[in-house]
Amino acid sequence: MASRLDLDLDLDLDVFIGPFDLLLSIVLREEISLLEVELGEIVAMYVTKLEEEGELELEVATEFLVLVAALLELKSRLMLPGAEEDLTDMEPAEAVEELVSRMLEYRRYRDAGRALKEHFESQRGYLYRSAPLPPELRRIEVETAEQVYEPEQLAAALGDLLEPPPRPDLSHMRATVSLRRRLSVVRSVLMNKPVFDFDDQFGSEDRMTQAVTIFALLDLYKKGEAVWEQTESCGPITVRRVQSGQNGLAKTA
Amino acid sequence: MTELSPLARRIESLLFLSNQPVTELALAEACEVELAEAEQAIAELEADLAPGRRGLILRRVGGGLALASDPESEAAARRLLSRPRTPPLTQAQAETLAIVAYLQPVARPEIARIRGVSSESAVNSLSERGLIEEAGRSRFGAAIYRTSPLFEKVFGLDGLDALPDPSRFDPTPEDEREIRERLLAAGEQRAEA
Amino acid sequence: MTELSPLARRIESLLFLSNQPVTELALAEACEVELAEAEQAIAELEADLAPGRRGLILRRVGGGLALASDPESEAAARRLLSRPRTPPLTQAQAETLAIVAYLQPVARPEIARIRGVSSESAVNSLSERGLIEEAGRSRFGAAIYRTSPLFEKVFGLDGLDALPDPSRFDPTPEDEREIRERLLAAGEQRAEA
Repeated sequence: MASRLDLDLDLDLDVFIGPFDLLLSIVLREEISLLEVELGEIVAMYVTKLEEEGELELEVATEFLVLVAALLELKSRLMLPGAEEDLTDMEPAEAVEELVSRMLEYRRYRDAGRALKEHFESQRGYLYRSAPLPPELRRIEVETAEQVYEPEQLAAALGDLLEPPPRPDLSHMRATVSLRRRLSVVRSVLMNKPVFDFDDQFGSEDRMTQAVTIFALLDLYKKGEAVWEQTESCGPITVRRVQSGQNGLAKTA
Repeated sequence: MTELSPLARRIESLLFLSNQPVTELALAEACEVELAEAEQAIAELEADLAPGRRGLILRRVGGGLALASDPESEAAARRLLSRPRTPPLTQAQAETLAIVAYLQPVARPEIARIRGVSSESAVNSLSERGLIEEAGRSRFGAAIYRTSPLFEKVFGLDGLDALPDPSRFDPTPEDEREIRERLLAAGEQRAEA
Repeated sequence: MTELSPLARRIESLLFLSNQPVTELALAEACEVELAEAEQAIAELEADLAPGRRGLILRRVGGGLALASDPESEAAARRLLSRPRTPPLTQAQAETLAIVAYLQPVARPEIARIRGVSSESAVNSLSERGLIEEAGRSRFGAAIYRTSPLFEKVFGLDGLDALPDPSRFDPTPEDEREIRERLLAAGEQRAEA
C-alpha cells in the first residue's frame, strides 16, 4: 500500500518558516523544541490551505491529523512536570519510533475500515423483515393464564365513576356584566324616573356593575337618550332623560 | 426442487418485506412490469405457497396480498416469541374495563359517555390484550363490547357473578339499571366540567 | 413442486415471525424436538432457500438464522416501501467501527487516540445507526463501546469471529520502512536543498 505523506504545507510560524515535513524532521531531531511550536497554528494553516485548494482529501487530512496528534501528545508530555526525564533523554530515533508506531496503528484500522465499508456495500441488498407479531401471539393464552389482577380494582374504578365530579370552583372567576343588559336597565329606570341620582339607583351594585353602568350612560349620551351631570368632583351624579328629538348637552366635571 | 420464476421471486421478496397487504397493481408497479405479467407470477406464487406446503402461506386479505405464517406453527411461535405482558392497568383502562365488566354488553359511545372522555385508546388496548371483545354492533353501528374468558382468568373470577359488589361505594343499594343511569349522569357532568 | 417437511415448515414460520436471528437451539426448543432433528430440518430449509431459488434466502447471521430478501429485489422493494437506501459508511465511521469491532470493548478516548482526532461525531452517528452501543463506563468515566447485534446482522456476519482476520490489515514491513524514511528523509532533503 503506497504511503501518501506528501504534505505540502508551507508554514509561517514564529519559530519556523518553511514546509511542514521539514518542521517535522527538525522537531524530531530536536533542533526546535516542540514546546516552542504552536501546533494549533499549524492545524489552522493546514485547514486554510485545504479550503483554498477547494479539495478535502480526507485520507491525507487524517494522516496529517494523526501526525499532529502525535506531536501534541509528545508536547503535552514535555509540558508535564516530572515527565521530562522520560523525554529529555529521548533520542530523535525514539521519537520517530513513537510516531511511526502511531501511524502504523492508525493505518491498520484505516485499512480495516475500508474493508468493512466494502463489506457493508455488499450486504446492503439483503433486507430483513421487521413486523409486529400477529395479535394472537401478543396475547396470553386462556388455557395458561393465571390471575394477575385484583377484581377489587374494577369495583373501585366503577365506584369512582359513580361519584359525580365536584362542582368546579368558580370563585376565581368574575361574574361578567353585560353592557347590553345595563343599557336596558338604565333605559327602564329612565322610563319611570326622567331624573335620578346615580348613587341612589346603583350605589348598592358592585364596582364592576357600576363601571359598566357608566359605560351604558356614555352610550345613551352618545345616542342622545340621556344627559348627566356632576357638579363637583366625587359628588352626586344626576342623570336626566332627554325627550326624543331634543338634543341635550351634558355637563361633566 | 423447483425454482420460482424471477418475477415470482421478486414478488415473494416484496410481500416478505411489507407489513401491510399489497395490491397486485402496486406489486406490478414496484417490479416495473405489466399487471397481467404480475398476475401470472402471483398465480405461480400462490400455488407454491398454498396451505400445507411451506411455512408461509400467501393470503388475499384487505384488498391485497400478504404472506402469513402457517397457523400450525402458532404453538411453537408462542413458545419462541410470545412474551405476553400483563402490565398494571392504567386508570383509563381500569375504568373502561369496569364499565364493560359490570354493564356488558355495552356500546363504545356509552363507555365514552360514562367516562366523560373518548375512550378509544383504552378500548383498543384492552381489546388487543384480549380482555374485552366485540359482541356485535348496536342498531347505530357502534361496536358492542363484553369481557372475554381471558378476562375472567386474569382476574381470578369464577364467572361474572363473582365480580365484587360495587354497591359499597354507594350508600343506597341499587339495581344495575339504576347504576347505569347514575353512571351516565355522573359522566355527563364530567364531560361538562 | 416440492413440499417441505413439517418441521422445516414450522421453522420457516418461526423465522418469518421473528425479527431477530434465532439460534438452532431456540428453534429446536420451540418446536419441541431434539437439536439434531432441528439441524436436519434447517439443512433442508437452507437448501430450499439457497440464493437464487426463491425470493427469500436463509442466512446465518448474528449467531443465528434469519430470513432475508433476495438482494435482487432491493430496487423493487425500495420503490414499493419508499425506503431510502441506507447511506454508506463514511471513512471516519468505517475507521471508528473497525476500531470498535476489533478492540471491543473499547473506550472513547482510545478510539480518539488511534484515529488522532476526536471521534465524537463518528461514534455518535454509529450509535444512532444502532451499529455500536455503550457497554458501560471506564474507571475514568469514559463511555465504553462494543458492536451491537444489528452490526452483525447488517454486515451479514455470523458472530464476531466471522470478521476478517485482523492480521490481514497489518502494515507490511515496506509500509513501515516507508513511513519511517519519509518522516526523517523528507526534512533532510529539504534541509540540503
